Amino acid sequence: MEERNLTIDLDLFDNIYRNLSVIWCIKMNDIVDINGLIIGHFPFVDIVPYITPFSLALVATIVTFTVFLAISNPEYRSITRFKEDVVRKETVEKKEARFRRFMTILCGVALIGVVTTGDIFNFALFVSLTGISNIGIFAGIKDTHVLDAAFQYGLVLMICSLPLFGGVALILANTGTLSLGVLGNLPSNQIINVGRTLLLIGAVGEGALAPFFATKVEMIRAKGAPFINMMHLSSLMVFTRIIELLLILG
Amino acid sequence: MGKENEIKNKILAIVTSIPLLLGIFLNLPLAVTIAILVVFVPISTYYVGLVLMARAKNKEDEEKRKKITFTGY
Amino acid sequence: MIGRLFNKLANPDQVPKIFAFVIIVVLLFSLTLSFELNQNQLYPKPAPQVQIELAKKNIDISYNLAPYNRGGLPLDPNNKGIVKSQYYTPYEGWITAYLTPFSEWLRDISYHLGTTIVAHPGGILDEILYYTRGLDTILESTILFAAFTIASWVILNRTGKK
Amino acid sequence: MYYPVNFNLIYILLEIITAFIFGGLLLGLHRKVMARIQGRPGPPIVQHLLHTFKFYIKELSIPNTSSMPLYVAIVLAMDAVWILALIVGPILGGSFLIIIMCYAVHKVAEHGIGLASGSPYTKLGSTRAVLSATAEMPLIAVPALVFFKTDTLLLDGIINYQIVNGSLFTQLPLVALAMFVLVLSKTPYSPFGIVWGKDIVSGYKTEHFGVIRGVMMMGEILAFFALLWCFITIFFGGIITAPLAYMVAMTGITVILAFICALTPMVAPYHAVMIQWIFAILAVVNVLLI
Repeated sequence: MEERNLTIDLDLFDNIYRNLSVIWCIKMNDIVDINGLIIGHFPFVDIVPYITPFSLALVATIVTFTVFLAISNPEYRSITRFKEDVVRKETVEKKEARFRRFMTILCGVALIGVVTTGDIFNFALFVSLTGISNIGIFAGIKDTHVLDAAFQYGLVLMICSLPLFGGVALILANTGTLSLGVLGNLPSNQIINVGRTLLLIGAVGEGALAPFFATKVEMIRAKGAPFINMMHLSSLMVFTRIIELLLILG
Repeated sequence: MGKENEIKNKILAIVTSIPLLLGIFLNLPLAVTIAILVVFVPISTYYVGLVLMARAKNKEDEEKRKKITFTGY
Repeated sequence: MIGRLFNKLANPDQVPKIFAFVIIVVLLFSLTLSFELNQNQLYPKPAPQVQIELAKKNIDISYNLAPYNRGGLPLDPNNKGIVKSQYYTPYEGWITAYLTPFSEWLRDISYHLGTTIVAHPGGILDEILYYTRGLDTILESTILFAAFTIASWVILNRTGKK
Repeated sequence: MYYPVNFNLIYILLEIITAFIFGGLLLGLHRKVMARIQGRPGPPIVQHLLHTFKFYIKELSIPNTSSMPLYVAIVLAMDAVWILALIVGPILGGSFLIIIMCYAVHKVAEHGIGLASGSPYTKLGSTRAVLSATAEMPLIAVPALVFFKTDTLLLDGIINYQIVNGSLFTQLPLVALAMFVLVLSKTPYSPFGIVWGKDIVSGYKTEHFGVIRGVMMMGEILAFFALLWCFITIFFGGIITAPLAYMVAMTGITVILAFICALTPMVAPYHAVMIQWIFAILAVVNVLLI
């Protein structure tokens, strides 16, 4: 199987890489089967984002959410204390809210990168960026319970960089390309499958999905509705995108 | 909710339904149709709902009902 | 049994350990597979040692830069380097190939921004990376800066500071 | 696949209204069947629709503690996303991934609705929304495993495959079961409905009433209809093609769902995640075996 791959590659590399624009229009079988018609692509030199109905819908969603979450004020919490006859309204401090809002916007920008990029190395980088901005959203909270969970989530994020970049590296070493447009046409083999598994584990850890959900559930008990909602959005969008990516690789 | 708010809601309800009416009378391309439906259907239902709510609130029987409940206390 | 496992997973302290364990299992499994590199994607040059020997034979000074020398004369527009690129670009093999869209825009608007283009992320600094991919450099430094921002904010606003 | 350049807006709008009315009737039927199983007369079948319309003329008051544009916008987002799903699914026969995305955004919206009001009850509901999302997202990704069988994720392509090769329900029964569990978890009073359980007042919906609640209920009706449509199309696409057949099938599935909802208790949050996750693993095993 491997040898057959190599012979195919020889043809591919000579003909296809030189005429990428031709490929993007005609030979993107897998992507077309999964996402629908490719409406267009941006031939930026090293990163080739392609537009399908799927990515358009994702980008529209993320932009809308980011705008609304960025302009929303954090909610109030009414708190009564023992021996006090007043109901206090507590909210996120202004300084803290500003920092967390910045991190929310950064996370939104990174998410747009995650869903549009047509290159798996850039995908891994963007996912790391969403992860780090998620940690930023929770770093400002002065609540030990939340911070403890956020610390554990940070550990998972750091571990995640191994499967994410390791998976990408395996795929690159085996096929010699990072471009999804070309990878969609290559047949799958064992090494690619291992790479895909690693990518999936990375995304699951990044989004804190089951069975590693405990950290996220503890974290989102914090204050500051719009910012926390961004974290949930980012993890689910990354998961949605990774499904597409894994199927394209297959 | 004051009087101004009600007028504002009415205006917004009309403004947000205009694209839907446009889409009915003109033959727009598919992408535009989808965008109009996805964006303006929820918003216009919301504002139409607000206008309906204000109307229901202004009805006389509604006022009477309120009086009865308050005297009931 | 399953219940006990799930109770463990519900505790945030245990999650990183179990996660790491899962990765170890997958990696151990992958070690049993046969790894093959794609020969066609290796850099189209002789191996470094061979390069040095060739240089000694031909008394070619440039070969002393063995693995980093990609051929071609500096500042000679007619002599392109030998590269095997992933993505097609008309400036392939030149030191200024693979600029980011922003750098391209800088290049187009003025004659006087040469050093700026070279120095900003996404310019030719990432030439060292062999794959010469402009946006990666920006992204990597963005991640780094985001981490620095968080760390500095936490330090500046820590509670209980003197 | 071929996207027609011109598509009539009236046609799509009528389809959405039909989905709304029929979905509302289905949820009413669901309540009726549940009541009959439990030995009560139950409300009339149109009750759920009337309920939705009733909220449109009820007073809307926004809590003082809420985080403002988000409180309204996120409810509208819930509607918008299912309108998109209804356009992409039944009308265009587009990519199933877009419906996965719609589901993801629905979970985000549930979370946001709960957070935005600032009430502790809705906060509990939204925490549970996150908890259930961690299990339901893998579950909805499971039908993506259909891709390995059919080599396409476009709903049109899946229907064509089933017309040629017979229904997928017989070929991938466990994947169908996983999808069914997903539909079950979106039904009211279901064992997996931990986000709106009555043990936490009304979950994330506690603070929402008036017009906003009406819009929210509209979104939920559309979601129920869209998920049922997806389930039938993906697993029975070859057999069921006519609109009338779709209606009969949806009614049948609703009755089955009502039986399950009436006869099972609500499980604890962590157990819900556990059970759903087991179904997802079963589905993956099913695909690997073939």
